[in-house]
Amino acid sequence: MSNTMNFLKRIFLVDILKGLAVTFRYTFKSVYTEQYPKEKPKLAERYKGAPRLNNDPETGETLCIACDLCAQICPEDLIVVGSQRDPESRKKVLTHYTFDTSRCLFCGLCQEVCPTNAIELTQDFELATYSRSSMLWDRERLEKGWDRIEFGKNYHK
Amino acid sequence: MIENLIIYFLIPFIKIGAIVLILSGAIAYLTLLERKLIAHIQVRLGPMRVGWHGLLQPIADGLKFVLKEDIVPSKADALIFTLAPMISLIPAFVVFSVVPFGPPGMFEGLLRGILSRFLESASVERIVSNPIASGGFVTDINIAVLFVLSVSSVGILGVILGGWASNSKYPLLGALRSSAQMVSYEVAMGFAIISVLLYAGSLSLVEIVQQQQAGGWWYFFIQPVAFFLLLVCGMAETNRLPFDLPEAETELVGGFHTEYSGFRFSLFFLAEYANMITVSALAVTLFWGGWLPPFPNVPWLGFLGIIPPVAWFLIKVFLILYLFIWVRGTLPRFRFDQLMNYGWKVFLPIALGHVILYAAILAI
Amino acid sequence: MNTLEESTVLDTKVLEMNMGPQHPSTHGVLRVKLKLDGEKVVDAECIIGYLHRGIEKISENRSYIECVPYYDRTDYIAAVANVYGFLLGVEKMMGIEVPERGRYIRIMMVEFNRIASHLLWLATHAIDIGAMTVFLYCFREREEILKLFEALFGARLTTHAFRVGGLWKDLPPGFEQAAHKFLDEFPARVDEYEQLLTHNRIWLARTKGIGVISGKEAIQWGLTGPPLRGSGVDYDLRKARPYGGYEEFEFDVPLGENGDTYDRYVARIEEMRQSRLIIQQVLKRLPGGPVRGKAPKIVKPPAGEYYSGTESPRGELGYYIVSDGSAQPFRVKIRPPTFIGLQALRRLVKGHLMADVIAIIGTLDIVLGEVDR
Amino acid sequence: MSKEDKTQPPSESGGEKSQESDSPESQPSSQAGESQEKKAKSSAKPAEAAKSAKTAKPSSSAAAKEKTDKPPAKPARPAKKKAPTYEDLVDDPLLESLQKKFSEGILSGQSFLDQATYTISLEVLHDVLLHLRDDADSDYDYLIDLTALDYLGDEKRFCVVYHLYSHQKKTLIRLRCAVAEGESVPSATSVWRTADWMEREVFDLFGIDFSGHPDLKRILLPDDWHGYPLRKDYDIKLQDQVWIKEHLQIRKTPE
Repeated sequence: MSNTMNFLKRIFLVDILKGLAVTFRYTFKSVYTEQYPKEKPKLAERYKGAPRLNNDPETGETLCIACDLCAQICPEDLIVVGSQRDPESRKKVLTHYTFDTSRCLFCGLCQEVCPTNAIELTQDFELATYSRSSMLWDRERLEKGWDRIEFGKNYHK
Repeated sequence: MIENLIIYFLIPFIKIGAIVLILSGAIAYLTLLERKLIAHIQVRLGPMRVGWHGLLQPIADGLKFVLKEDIVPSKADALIFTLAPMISLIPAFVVFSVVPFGPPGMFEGLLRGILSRFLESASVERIVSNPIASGGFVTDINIAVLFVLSVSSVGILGVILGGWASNSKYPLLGALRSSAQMVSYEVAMGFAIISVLLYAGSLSLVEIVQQQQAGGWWYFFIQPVAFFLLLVCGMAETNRLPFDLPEAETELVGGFHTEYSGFRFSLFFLAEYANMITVSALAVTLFWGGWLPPFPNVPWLGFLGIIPPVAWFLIKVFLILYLFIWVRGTLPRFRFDQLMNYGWKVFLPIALGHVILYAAILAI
Repeated sequence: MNTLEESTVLDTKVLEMNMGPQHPSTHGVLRVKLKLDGEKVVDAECIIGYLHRGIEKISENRSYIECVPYYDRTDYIAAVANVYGFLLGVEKMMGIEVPERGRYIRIMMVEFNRIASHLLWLATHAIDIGAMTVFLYCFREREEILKLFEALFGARLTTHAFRVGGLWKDLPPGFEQAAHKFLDEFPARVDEYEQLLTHNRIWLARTKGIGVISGKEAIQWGLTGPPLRGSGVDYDLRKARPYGGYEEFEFDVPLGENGDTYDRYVARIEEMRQSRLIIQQVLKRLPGGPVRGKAPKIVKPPAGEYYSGTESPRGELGYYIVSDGSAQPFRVKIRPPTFIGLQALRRLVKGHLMADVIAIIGTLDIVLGEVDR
Repeated sequence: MSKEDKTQPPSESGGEKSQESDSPESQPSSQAGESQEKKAKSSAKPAEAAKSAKTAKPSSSAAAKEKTDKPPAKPARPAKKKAPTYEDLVDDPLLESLQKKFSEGILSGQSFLDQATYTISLEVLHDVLLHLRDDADSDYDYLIDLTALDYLGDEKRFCVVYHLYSHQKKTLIRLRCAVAEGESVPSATSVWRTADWMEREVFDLFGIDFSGHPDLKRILLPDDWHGYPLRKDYDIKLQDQVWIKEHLQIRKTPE
């Protein structure tokens, strides 16, 4: 009995028709696509994207205490922290800070070790540029963010 | 004299021009249709950027093809390499000269209206009464089916030559595959059509449709197996999935057109889609009653006649094309030897048996 | 099935053909030098190394903590499972305890990764054989998993998922609901793939009897994971040498019988279902508490060696960690399942047709990042 | 799909145990990790050591010798731990049988974190491998991994390491074999097919020759590569700069 059934199923292409039914059902279902540059995806809060050097929101001064932890933990050694000892207060003061995004693994170790949450990987993910040198972010760029400084906000229109 | 000129030159030329134009446009938008449909099957959107929902995409693609650099590989046989796409494309269009998209006398009113301004009524009647002039087809020859089969097999030459002339290994394998595949499926397809011919008793496509009208039944209802065979073989002939072995991109990169780029590639591309339309039109003419509405002789379905015959024809062609695309979005691909096995060991015997069966039935 | 053993009447010249390194179906930059008689494969030689980045050498110059993100990049499809194996080894050597919640979440994420990896495998395997729609369906489901990864780890592919001693952060709010939602919908989706493939005659024709290897031979060739289990050898490290707490969960190890492409396919499909069961058990029993144990800031395992084998989605993934007591590993040898499994390609494709080469490459589920390291 | 409801809580003590959470109160040598625990059954000492490793004081080296510029780790660790060490294998049947057969060839049998390591001299290596595969008592049918270590400065510089597994006994062992530079190791390809690429990789990255290998050539690196990268004296930076100078002409090679 089941043999005949199987034979009939084979003759009448039941296996193929089942597949066709699946694809037919989907033809009129809603689509999954995101229209990327038009609709920007909502990234998770923890997303490890473009780096940012945070300033104290009240005073506007940098949060970085130039402790050099991020530079040491970085697997690619791509962070360079320059500091100077303030002759009066004997405190380390940040002079420059570079972050080479071209080599970054976006592993997030730097933001993890940072004691003051100064270096942070943000949800900004559009890092493509036209030259290698522009992937070397200096302090100014790290503090202001990428888009705002290079192209203006309308670059991805 | 002038009447003959009009009947045999002017009107056919206009019709041919219209068909070439319409067909080219149809092909262009068939690609869009395919991309859109497959996209929706796959929960995607497909082309969206050029025009509203990508409506201008085919034009953009066409422009891109034309503007792209036309590369002839240095080791390729340049003459054949350049000829092959044309050999492939032209037959696909030629076939349409015998496919009827409307009934005889379709343009009667139109012709009468136009010609009566220039000619006297006697010659107008002469022209109008000529089926070639007023019919919904370019020409109606009494060996139309044979013509279709023979011309469409010329197109395969283009594929083989293109693969051969590229002087590259992937195209060569693609060409080998396609030559074997087309030969084997052509046979089964021929037999599938023969059983229709036996029933209709004519080789003219117009006649076959008229027979279906007279009988009241589309041949699909009489010979569904033959229709299925024609459809499958048509998929194989046009290199559609699951039979797209000559160009199986995951195996042969691009198959016979691997080395082609720009305009020449677009000719192959056009040919493939033109063939799709041809096969669909042929299937519609032979099995789905061409321009006829469903069940033409059932009186209470008479309201279906409101839709003009050409529209019926186009709707049916569209449905078959939809089936083609739908199948492409569903099935995996056969392997080369399995394809041949199916062709020779399954489809050919079925087709042969089918012909014999119908011959026997008709003889009784 | 037909392996084309019939003798050829005509003598034909052997055609040498390079498949890859740029070829749509070699899953990266694998180059296979095929010797073809017509379309029949006489011999196949794999040429690899196009993606070699010297990750083992890099590891020798990094601290244990800094090594971890690099192992994301060996098998980037199963990055979570890769990091997991290494960290288990380090933690074992140092005697670090991971809190229960951390352990559970790790197992859950590794199993999610297994599903995601198998989905990608199914997608590419199907499209290699021509079923292009399954590809997109699988990617849709995988996307959901990647979103979970993004929410928890902050990255989608190279996640840098775990840290020594546990996880970076606890589950974000809403994670469990999202996971439940995915798991509830998932079986129906798998059924759809199966409707499209499992009983389809073309799929059967393309996969049954292709690349057959017996269990004994598979062991000889060092195959692990689904390729080995497809041949009926019950060897799943989660059961054979349990690690990380897998013995607390109930699941089956699907086995094949014939050792052909189809059995490997079925084994992987079933594995996805089993992974789902494991995740559901985890979610049900997920305890509270911290996710990261007490671990020293500088990771210095004592001098010694340890082989930490885990069951990655592709098979046995081993990290042979040799420590000299310093903060940098003396040597980390990665035992990549697909590097070793890929050797068997030569054996598997012989006598098959060219189209089967693609099916067999697909069934081995190679990731070139891992093969070349 | 109804199986998900059947999840039972694990048995009280045995199930809770896992590799990294051996709590001191849970009994040693449960059925948890079969491969490791099996050895623990055969000799009580390593298991004892493993247990004490969890309970003893923390490895002083880990916490104390930190770089000065990093903040110190939390000093208070509740459980005192002892760093695991190599223990000589006692009452190990495999070691005894090997020593019986290859008396001098077997140099030592040790265990570290419950993984048995047998050190074997190069002369008997191939015979030992064959014995391990074919002998019914051992039956190591699966070569997990084959690699090498470079102890630069030692008399016998390299150490070839084999990881074997027996599907029947479900045990994992490690073989070590010291090899001097220039010595060639008998190939294991005739014992396990899977050794083929592993040996090529070792040859490629360490430059150790395997005699009897069917096709010993570079596998991961290009054929014209100079040097053997995983050797400890391989200068990555110099190589890099030479390459950059040659191909990109943007940097000077240091003198």
